[in-house]
Amino acid sequence: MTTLEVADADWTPEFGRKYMAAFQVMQRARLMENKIGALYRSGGQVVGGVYLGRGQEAFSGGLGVQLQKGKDIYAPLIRDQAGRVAFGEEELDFFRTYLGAAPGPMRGRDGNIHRGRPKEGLLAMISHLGSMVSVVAGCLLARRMAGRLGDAVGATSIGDGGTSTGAFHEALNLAAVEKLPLIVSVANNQFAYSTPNDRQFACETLVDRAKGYGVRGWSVDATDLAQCLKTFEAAVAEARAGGGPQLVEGCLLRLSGHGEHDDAAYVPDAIRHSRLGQDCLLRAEKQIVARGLASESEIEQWAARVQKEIDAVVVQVAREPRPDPYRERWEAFSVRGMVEGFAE
Amino acid sequence: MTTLEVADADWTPEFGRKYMAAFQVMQRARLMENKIGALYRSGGQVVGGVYLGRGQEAFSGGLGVQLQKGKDIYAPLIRDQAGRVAFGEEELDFFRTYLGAAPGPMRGRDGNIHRGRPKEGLLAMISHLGSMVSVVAGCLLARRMAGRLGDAVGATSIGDGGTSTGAFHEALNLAAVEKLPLIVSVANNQFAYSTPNDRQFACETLVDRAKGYGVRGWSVDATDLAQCLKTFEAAVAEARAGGGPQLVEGCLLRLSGHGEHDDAAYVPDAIRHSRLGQDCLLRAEKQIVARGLASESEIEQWAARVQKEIDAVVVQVAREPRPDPYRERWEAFSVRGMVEGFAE
Amino acid sequence: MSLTYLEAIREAQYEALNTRPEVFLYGQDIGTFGGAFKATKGLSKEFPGRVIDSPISEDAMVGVAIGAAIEGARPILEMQFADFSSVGFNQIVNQAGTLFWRTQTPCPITIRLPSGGTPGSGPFHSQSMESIYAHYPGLVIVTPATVDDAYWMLLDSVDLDDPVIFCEHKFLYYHLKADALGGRGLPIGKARIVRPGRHATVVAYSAMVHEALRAADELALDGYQIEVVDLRSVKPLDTETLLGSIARTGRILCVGESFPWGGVTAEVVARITAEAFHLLDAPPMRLNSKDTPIPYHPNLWKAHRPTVTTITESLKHLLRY
Amino acid sequence: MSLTYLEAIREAQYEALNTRPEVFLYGQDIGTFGGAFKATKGLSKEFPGRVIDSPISEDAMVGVAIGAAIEGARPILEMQFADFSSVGFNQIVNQAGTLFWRTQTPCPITIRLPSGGTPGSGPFHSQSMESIYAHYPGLVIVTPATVDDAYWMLLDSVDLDDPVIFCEHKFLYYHLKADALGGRGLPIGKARIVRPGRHATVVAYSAMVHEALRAADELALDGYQIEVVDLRSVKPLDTETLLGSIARTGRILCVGESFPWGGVTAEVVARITAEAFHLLDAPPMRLNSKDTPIPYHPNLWKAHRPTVTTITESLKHLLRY
Ligand SMILES: Cc1ncc(C[n+]2csc(CCOP(=O)(O)OP(=O)(O)O)c2C)c(N)n1
Ligand SMILES: Cc1ncc(C[n+]2csc(CCOP(=O)(O)OP(=O)(O)O)c2C)c(N)n1
Ligand SMILES: [Mg+2]
Ligand SMILES: [Mg+2]
Repeated sequence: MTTLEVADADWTPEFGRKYMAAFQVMQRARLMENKIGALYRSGGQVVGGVYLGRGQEAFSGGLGVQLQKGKDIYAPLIRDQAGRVAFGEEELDFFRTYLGAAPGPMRGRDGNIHRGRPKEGLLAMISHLGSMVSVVAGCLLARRMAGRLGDAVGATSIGDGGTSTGAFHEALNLAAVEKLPLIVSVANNQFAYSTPNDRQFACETLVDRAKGYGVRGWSVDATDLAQCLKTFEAAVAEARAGGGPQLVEGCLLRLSGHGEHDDAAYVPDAIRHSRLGQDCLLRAEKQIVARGLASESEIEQWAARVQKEIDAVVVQVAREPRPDPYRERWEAFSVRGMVEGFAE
Repeated sequence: MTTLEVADADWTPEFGRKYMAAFQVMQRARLMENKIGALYRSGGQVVGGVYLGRGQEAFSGGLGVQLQKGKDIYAPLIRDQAGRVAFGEEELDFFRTYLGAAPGPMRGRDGNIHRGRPKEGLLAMISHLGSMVSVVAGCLLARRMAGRLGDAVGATSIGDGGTSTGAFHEALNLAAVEKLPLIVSVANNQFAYSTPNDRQFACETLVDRAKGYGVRGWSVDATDLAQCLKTFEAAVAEARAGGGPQLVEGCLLRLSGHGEHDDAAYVPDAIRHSRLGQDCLLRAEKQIVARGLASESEIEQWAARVQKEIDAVVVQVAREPRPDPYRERWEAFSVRGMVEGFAE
Repeated sequence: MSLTYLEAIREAQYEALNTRPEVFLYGQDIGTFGGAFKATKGLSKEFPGRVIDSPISEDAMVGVAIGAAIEGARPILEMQFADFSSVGFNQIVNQAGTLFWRTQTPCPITIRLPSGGTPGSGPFHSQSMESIYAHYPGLVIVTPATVDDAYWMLLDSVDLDDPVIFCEHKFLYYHLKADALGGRGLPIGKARIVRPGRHATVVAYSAMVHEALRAADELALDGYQIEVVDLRSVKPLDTETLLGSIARTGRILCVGESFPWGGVTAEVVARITAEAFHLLDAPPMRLNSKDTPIPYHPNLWKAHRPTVTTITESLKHLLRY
Repeated sequence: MSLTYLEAIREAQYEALNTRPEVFLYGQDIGTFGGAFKATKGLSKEFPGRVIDSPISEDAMVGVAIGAAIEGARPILEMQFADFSSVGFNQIVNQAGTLFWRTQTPCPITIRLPSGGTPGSGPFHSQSMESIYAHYPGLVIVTPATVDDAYWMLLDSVDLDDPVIFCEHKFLYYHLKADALGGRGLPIGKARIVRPGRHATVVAYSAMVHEALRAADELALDGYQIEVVDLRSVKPLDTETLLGSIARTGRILCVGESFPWGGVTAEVVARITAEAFHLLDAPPMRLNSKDTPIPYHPNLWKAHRPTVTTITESLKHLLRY
């Protein structure tokens, strides 16, 4: 198991630029989620539940910025808004899905965090935890078989709770057997909904599992963007170089409820006030200012600009049509003519 | 991970007696399986397939002799004839099931290795690999909840191939969370049907997984009865003492096909002739003679006596009635009156 | 004191825990948190050590329940959503469903499946899986439609020595209220005539009973008396009560919320046709959800499942035959 | 050159590998070993790197196939026995079945399920799961009964852009032989009239087609002309061909080997009743296996599934109505 510490020497200008880029990804994700949270609470506009990645932006975005859309595969999970932004998912896709606008990628058929564009390498998760890991493995296997894998990787994430699923185990084991360039990031946010880690697993740290799969394990303080960046850069590089699956555990806390309906009263104050409870975005902001990469007011200006974009998108989406059941093609098959009439 | 070596000092008279008892269990299992194999090949009498534990008797029996029927739970798998003998399963149950006699515990409804008597703590496996681990965990949990667990343990086994199932993962993780006195013995016989280990997992040894579950791991040369005995004694004692689940990996080879229909041509000669390919029964026999615990002719006499018993049972079972579809109660429910008529 | 359908489920679990020491509850987030829907609220405090949080491991959860049942316990398992029971499918159908038949060992487990659609829930938090489980031998499938049935049938399920799939409808959780709890009702396996009529019969179960009743109201305005039968359990399926109803009405529509291929409504139609062919004045009809995954957007969702409007239309069609 | 049903499946896979570079095979022991039933014998040698041994991980195997399909591959997955697909159930129904509908991304995977009973195989190596998968939207379920269909429908399945559950019957593997392979047959979704008749129709699929044909032979001795229809695929289900047949015979029996609650035979009866009520001279009948797990002992197994004897009896009953 590897933990990479970030020393002052690591702060090259190049690293600083990456850090700033990742920060902007995080900031945008936070603002988008804040907006959707507010719309949810004000009622009426958001369709379905809202599950946020607040506090997990450094870990999610830290992986996302290593990936290249058009080349890599990415299967984000429920708290990966930052990873999605980094991967280049359009803001429109986010708001159209949450607000149930018909032109979104899911056209009202599936919602919020389930959105994706598989043909562009952005998989659309199903709810069943653990189920996406093998799908990413399959993408990679097929590409390798077709001789067009190159140095692409596939990445997906999972929570502490999701590691208890058989699906997770089967898929990681299989990927290890096939030595696929798969990155699995485990966002250990100490809780699965209300269930604390000690009711979820009995090992000391989840990265202890890496050896049992024969894969490389990495551990990171996920509230620290610098460590996230350095670690994911190394892990993704190792996968690209043929090192097989990489298991990266990030320790952190989600700074929201499980969903916006949940007040997370089950999280003890002691944990909230521990190192785990730090807000990665604030930490990164302080770091940027301290290192003189940007000033507070510059950061505020970025935020204001993004906020304006977001507000404009929301206005646009609010005007878009909603799905129309009469125009809906009620067919689950892609091949026409496969469908049958059920006499009613 | 612990490996216990057996030194000369371990060979106390007490250990010698245990060794002899375990040997007799192994011998009986081997003779029973030889008989059923012969009946299978001669055709006509055996119903369904025959899956033998030849070569795995030391590992299976070594666990079985630690268990007490009426107190412990045991869920044997396909290569656990020795464990069954040690646990006290009747010879009649074995032959009645294989030969399809109606009075057997499964009454023709299920067959061969699927037999069991759950109410006596001997679970009846379903075929789906990995599925029994959680069932044993459930037995233990219920007993603990009812305050009648005492120092009982539950034991089950699995093959190298079975460790790739999600069911195995979920169950072992859950048992670790509940710190249940569960022993899982992994008979790593290098192949799952025809599939070699390098197509099944990528870790160095399967016991490397113990740490990732937070359970104690043990490794044993499973062709050596002495090591099996010493290890299982320690592992079972630790579970009885509240040490939680124990994962015991035994390395060996099955000295038969996957089933008796299979010639195992896929097993390379190099492995056959390696240490893994040693016959645990012959090794134990030599050990007994070398240590002066019994003579070759005494061992032969034991075999002759057991063989006679076996032959008598086969004759008896051959005369017993076969299941009669007209007398069969075609109801899957235990509660009468739940059944419905399907108009035909 | 009024009681919702959800509260009835909580109360029944309270009662089961209180009166039968063999009962325990197992599921994700059901302990201190009280469950995703609060169906176990407060129970872990009242019954320490008997309301247990599980890891996210549906396969193992079912296995644990089965093992516990072998040891004489009567576990109630909560799936967070019915849809996630697909991960425990193998243990449910192959281990629980076969245990008694193979070994003569009863398997008294109850698996609670928060089922059915609600707006905005989408393809993986809306499924009705009764037809899937009913197809396999050895499982009892109950589908309560009322507050009383939610309460009493859950207690009956716990009492039953066979594995029960308890399909509780999420849409009824908060919407359905009773002023007070009634006395013990019909046993599992008996359907109930909810509303007598003479022109046609609607057979429904779970949330669809209420849509059917509203459709019957609508048609009453046109002078039709529609009989509404609540199946209550889809396995066993009470063919006799259905035959009695058809003897009176001669026309039958079966409504279900699950997917249209096979399933409850097909089973009902097949039985009725076989046994009551001569009583039928019109072909038995059925109405199900559409043959696609369950849509997320409420506009689509409302059109995907049967509603009072489509039931009314179908009935008009049936009455015209 | 004669060809068994099993050989046809092997040959079809050979052809698919040979003509479509997107095809690969994935499953337990299917490589050098050639599979538990030898359905992939020799293929790993002929197509190196495209016939891959998987770990014992049915959930992940299905996930891998889906991922590969997203990337443009057309994988054929072998389950060692249909029964073990229960472990991959979630990925099959929730991931494969919904992919296109949710994301407009086709999912051209074929999952081969060695299905159905053989003597001595017991509850977990004998199941017919077509009804389970057909209930969920988005899956095509084919059930070939002949050597030609085994070959051509497997190729058709690979060509189809939707997920196909290919239910091949183990009892036919060695028992069923053809002298030579015929030309490309009907497309998936079309039933075939295997034997024309005018007194009654038997609808069957997979191994039951052959039992039905033997029953028709028996009844021919009594002067009855029984029409036998082979469904070929149970989803889509070719209602039109059935209606045509009923228009001729007025009487119908549907035979299936899976469990009796719901499933193919109920679906067939429900459709026919709805659409051809006026054509029926007798209530549509169905005949399935019994509602218990599938017994291990051949004495019990033979009585559990429909046979020529019970089909003949049912037909006599139907003809007498
Ligand atoms: C197989 C399965 N079971 C249950 C659920 C319901 N569920 C959704 S999220 C969640 C908790 C997930 O916890 P974790 O994996 O730690 O992720 P986090 O929410 O903490 O990011 C649960 C139980 C599910 N989605 N899938
Ligand atoms: C879930 C599941 N998939 C497939 C099978 C078919 N199967 C039966 S035994 C076996 C190989 C088992 O190998 P292993 O676990 O190593 O045990 P061994 O036979 O070597 O003792 C397979 C694939 C099964 N029983 N269960
Ligand atoms: Mg978590
Ligand atoms: Mg093995």
